[in-house]
Amino acid sequence: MASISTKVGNFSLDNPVILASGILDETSGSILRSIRSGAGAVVTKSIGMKERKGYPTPVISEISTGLLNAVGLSNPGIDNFIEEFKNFPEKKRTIVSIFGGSVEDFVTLARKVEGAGFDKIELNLSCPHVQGVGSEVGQDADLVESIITEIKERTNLHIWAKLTPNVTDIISLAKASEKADAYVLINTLRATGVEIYSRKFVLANIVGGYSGPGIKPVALRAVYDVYKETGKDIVGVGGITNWQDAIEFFLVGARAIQIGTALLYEDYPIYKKINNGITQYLDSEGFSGLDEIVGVMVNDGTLQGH
Amino acid sequence: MASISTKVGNFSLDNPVILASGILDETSGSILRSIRSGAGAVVTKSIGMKERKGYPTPVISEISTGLLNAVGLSNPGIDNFIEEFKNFPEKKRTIVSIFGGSVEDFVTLARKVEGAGFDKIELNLSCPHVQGVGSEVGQDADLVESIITEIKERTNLHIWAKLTPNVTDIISLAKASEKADAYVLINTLRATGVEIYSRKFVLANIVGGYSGPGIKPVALRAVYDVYKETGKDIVGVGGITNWQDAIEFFLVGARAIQIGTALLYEDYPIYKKINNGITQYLDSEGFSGLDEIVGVMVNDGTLQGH
Amino acid sequence: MMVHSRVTELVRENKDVFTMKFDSSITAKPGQFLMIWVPGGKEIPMSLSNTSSPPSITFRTFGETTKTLSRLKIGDRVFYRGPYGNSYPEPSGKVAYVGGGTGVASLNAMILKYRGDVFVGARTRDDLFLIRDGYKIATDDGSLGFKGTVIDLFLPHLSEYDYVFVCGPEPMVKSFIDRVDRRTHSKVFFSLERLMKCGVGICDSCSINGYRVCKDGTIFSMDDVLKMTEFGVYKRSESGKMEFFTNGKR
Amino acid sequence: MMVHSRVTELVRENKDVFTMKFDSSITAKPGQFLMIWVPGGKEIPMSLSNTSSPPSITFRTFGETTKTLSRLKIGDRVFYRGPYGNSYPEPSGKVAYVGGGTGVASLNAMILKYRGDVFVGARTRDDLFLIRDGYKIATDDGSLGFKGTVIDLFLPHLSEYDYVFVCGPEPMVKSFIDRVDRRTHSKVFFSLERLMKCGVGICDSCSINGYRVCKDGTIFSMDDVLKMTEFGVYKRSESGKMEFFTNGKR
Ligand SMILES: Cc1cc2nc3c(=O)[nH]c(=O)nc-3n(C[C@H](O)[C@H](O)[C@H](O)COP(=O)(O)OP(=O)(O)OC[C@H]3O[C@@H](n4cnc5c(N)ncnc54)[C@H](O)[C@@H]3O)c2cc1C
Ligand SMILES: Cc1cc2nc3c(=O)[nH]c(=O)nc-3n(C[C@H](O)[C@H](O)[C@H](O)COP(=O)(O)OP(=O)(O)OC[C@H]3O[C@@H](n4cnc5c(N)ncnc54)[C@H](O)[C@@H]3O)c2cc1C
Ligand SMILES: Cc1cc2nc3c(=O)[nH]c(=O)nc-3n(C[C@H](O)[C@H](O)[C@H](O)COP(=O)(O)O)c2cc1C
Ligand SMILES: Cc1cc2nc3c(=O)[nH]c(=O)nc-3n(C[C@H](O)[C@H](O)[C@H](O)COP(=O)(O)O)c2cc1C
Ligand code: FES
Ligand code: FES
Repeated sequence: MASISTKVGNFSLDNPVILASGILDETSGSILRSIRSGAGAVVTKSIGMKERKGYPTPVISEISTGLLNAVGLSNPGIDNFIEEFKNFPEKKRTIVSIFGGSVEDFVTLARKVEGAGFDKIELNLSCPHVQGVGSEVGQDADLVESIITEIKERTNLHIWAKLTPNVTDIISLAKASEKADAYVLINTLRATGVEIYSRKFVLANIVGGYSGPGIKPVALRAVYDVYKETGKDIVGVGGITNWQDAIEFFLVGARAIQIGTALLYEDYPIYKKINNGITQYLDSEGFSGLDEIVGVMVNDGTLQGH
Repeated sequence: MASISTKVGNFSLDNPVILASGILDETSGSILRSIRSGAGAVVTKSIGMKERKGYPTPVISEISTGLLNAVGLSNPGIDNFIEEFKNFPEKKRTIVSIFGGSVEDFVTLARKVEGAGFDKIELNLSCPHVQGVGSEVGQDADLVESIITEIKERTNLHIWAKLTPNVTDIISLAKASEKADAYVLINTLRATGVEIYSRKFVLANIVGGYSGPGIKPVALRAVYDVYKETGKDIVGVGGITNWQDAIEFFLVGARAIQIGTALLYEDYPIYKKINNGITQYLDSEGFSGLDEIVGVMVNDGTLQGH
Repeated sequence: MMVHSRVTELVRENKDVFTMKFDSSITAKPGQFLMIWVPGGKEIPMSLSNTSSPPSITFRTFGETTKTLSRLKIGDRVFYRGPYGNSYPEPSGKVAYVGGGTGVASLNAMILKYRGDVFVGARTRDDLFLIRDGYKIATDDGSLGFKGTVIDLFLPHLSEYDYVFVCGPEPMVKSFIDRVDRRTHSKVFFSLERLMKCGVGICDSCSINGYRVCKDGTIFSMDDVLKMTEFGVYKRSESGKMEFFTNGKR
Repeated sequence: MMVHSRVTELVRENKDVFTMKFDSSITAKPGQFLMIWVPGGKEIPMSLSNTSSPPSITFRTFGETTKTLSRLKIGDRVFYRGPYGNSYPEPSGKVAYVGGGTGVASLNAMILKYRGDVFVGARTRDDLFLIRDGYKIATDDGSLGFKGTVIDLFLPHLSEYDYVFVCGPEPMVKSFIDRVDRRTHSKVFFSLERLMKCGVGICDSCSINGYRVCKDGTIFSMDDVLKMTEFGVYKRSESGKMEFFTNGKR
């Protein structure tokens, strides 16, 4: 049977299916449930310096091609987070997502996370619907570079940089993040939705992030573009709903994938379902391990087109 | 019965449903067919200085949430175009889409179009998959501004500026295009697709444009953002498949809409279907005309959120 | 997906509780809830107090959203998505319903379908609603029926029942759990309430030890609730922060 | 959506024509076509020469794509989407099939279902394929059967038939149309061929006076073809530019 273990930077995972930040990962109980249901790793909801309630409801809206959300980075704040996760048994398989408005914020958060016994973080440089943090930071290449440089210097954390697709040029942003151990591509697309009989927006915040099947072609393109240009390790995310989607991301360069919205459709069994599908694909196509297919469509000289 | 006539700049349309550039509008026969099937107006396939074959097949790929295409701006070139449309009977309802790589290209094309008896153009500043033209031009605010200024000065054409959503900041692009009579939002999203059993890209050009239902939330957000910021006339496009979608675009500021990919699902009857649906909605919601709902969700002070 | 219906009836049950019927053809099972939206305002979870046609909700006016709902007129649109959540299992044998606060609304849908003895608690007689002949009443102040909590009233009778359905505020349910013999032969099910943002199992705001009230529940067996070490100890605020209950009583 | 099947048989019909069967369970009607994809290469339209199970295509090796297809092995994957296009109407009475070039492939699916007299034309006897006993043959050089075009051979017999199905290169079809009495009692249908990029009716590359060969056709009645003022006069190059036919003959 083909091996589905993978490595992102020096982080080894039993399997490549990771829970994405913001979906069922606010509470320690739910994070454990994902790990026990077969997730290779888990990213926490993004944690900031202070407690944030997030936006009023409605914070989500299901649409035919995915999901709109404007949860608004609700989180208990780093200190409460650390308190809750004090005795958490799965710290090595948990990547703590952090967000902030400045280099200092990010460094403080990172050091606290490290102090609490975690060794991996994901930088949310890309939340599309909260002012002053998230993608407003993530669109500023210089700021991104300083954040990562500083965290690298002042901690021993393994760092993932999660980039926003809401930019003209994702390559230069990726290059600004090149000191990270891996890229996570992509966060949600800026989007909105309208209810025509009330003539009101479907999200309290009006504008939100779009996730799910509808963004997959954009995510796949981002992974392809960045992998081709940088060759760095990439975790693919955006619209992955089944194992076929996962394979597509591996083929264009992702070493692991994250799933968010698909939990809405498939719930916790999704981890095993995707992993089984990947194994069967590798077996039936004659590959002995996942690493054999990572990036083959970009590396092997079979590139078509221009 | 409520009126569905509308006005974009000083261009009056019997109805607001317009055929988008690039779908069934390469030949004069098909353009006539759309008009006779009930389109309020028609935009031609984008025409450039020289004949272009476009990319080899596959040029389209149907996916569950829409369509990927990399047709590659195939077009007969402006002179052959003008030859074919010499005696075309519906010039007033036809907006000629043009693309180029420089101010001169655009001006030359515009003047030829005007010389051929057309009075409206759409500037394709946004095709996401052809180098040197389309969105590479459209992402450069200064260039966009010069193109529009020059055409305004040297022709009497009514000008629509079609903008790319593949940018960090669509507002500043819109502002650079402010001398146009209206904005057309949006063109396709840069995207790709993979076939996992052959491990090849589904488009010969690898990267293409994503259209159809999956891009609607992004298009709606772009229209909302630009309308709120500029208040200018907007033609909404992106994923509109039925009359409900059309209403959503009107509510956030579009005065007319364009449909492309939906022709794949609904074919020529779509014009009448959407127009009937709009009329019925206006009637049953107690509006006497389309103009009463344009932008109401942005203008009427009911704005929620932040 | 958000849909809407028209209000067909809006009845005031007591000083601050209302029942609203609307002309919807949703098919829901007792115990399920809707996310009700006040356009331009919030979206809140609301149990169906009747799942047959036309369905109804029964709500107490707390804040802005429920107040707005209480002011709707016949023919107005009511917006919602759902139904969500699991439902009460089908009972057999002798059935008891134990409700406190607005928990009675959720039980009501069940009571309309399966006969049983109903135990209802409230602060005072003026807080009662959806009461029918034969209900066993407890009030904190003794203004009607038994003086004390509905748990005090019910627990001595627990062993008489094959199926017991409990719905009420978390501290009430907690005191039930704490005081019951875990080896009781009765099949006891609890409908829980937590802050809910999404209602569809993805935002984690309603989770208790990894059980999502909105999707794995709202109805849980006693075995499940016993596994929830957080239950009755702390809930989550809107930020996700743990907020400890001060006291089992309310 | 792109799918794939395995090649189960690949037969060489003559020097450059091949028939490929593949293990697909598509349900297609005679006259429909697939868009066949050579991964990493082009996608081309190809009629089904047999629509029962297993289906087949029959093709002449022109360029890269058809050559690659001709080199596939049993068990190799063949990728395609479809079936697309309308289909031949169900005939009654006396039926004639008139085919030239690879048009015979498309007619073959029909011939297998509805008996009729078959008239086939080719340049020389070596260019013939899918020929069965009783077919009426025309060759340009007279190397087999009638010397001349299949139109010359068939037209004198037109009035004997109730249904006539014609498939071949545009100049051949054009000469048929030009020479036939428009008031003929026979019901005549033409399967047309044009450059196709999308195959699903949105790119406009196959359109003739607003009729899309891929979606409104490929099969058109004589009335429709008579309305196509562009038909046989000019076709479209890959850029969409008009390209005039030099001559009705080929
Ligand atoms: C599954 C479920 C079913 C419910 N069924 C009913 C019912 O049938 N009848 C009824 O009267 N009430 C019911 N509730 C409670 C109801 O959702 C709240 O009373 C309502 O949200 C209050 O909204 P408001 O805007 O009027 O008050 P607010 O001013 O927003 O809040 C008043 C109080 O309501 C509670 N609350 C607010 N928002 C929520 C939320 N999203 N989820 C849970 N509690 C909240 C808080 O404790 C708050 O202090 C149910 C709650 C849940 C979780
Ligand atoms: C509806 C339809 C059904 C067809 N059915 C058959 C069939 O059953 N058997 C068969 O042998 N051929 C059939 N053809 C023609 C076939 O599609 C072309 O022969 C094929 O595309 C050639 O591809 P190539 O790469 O081998 O050659 P290329 O080197 O690409 O081209 C060789 C010639 O084929 C023609 N051609 C190329 N691409 C296309 C295209 N996209 N559409 C139409 N013509 C094209 C051109 O005239 C070109 O000069 C059909 C065409 C259409 C439109
Ligand atoms: C409800 C919700 C909340 C999210 N919250 C966060 C977050 O806090 N931090 C973050 O980096 N991404 C967040 N995301 C983005 C996801 O992690 C992911 O990048 C995106 O949803 C695309 O993946 P998907 O299509 O599999 O959902 C959130 C997404 C959703 C749907
Ligand atoms: C096959 C195809 C070809 C297109 N060609 C052009 C083009 O030449 N010029 C242009 O401005 N837009 C072109 N577009 C973009 C459409 O005009 C439109 O902006 C986009 O498809 C979004 O609308 P839709 O979702 O309704 O299709 C093309 C789109 C498709 C699907
Ligand atoms: S309310 Fe979101 S998970 Fe339950
Ligand atoms: S091939 Fe595209 S319209 Fe016919």
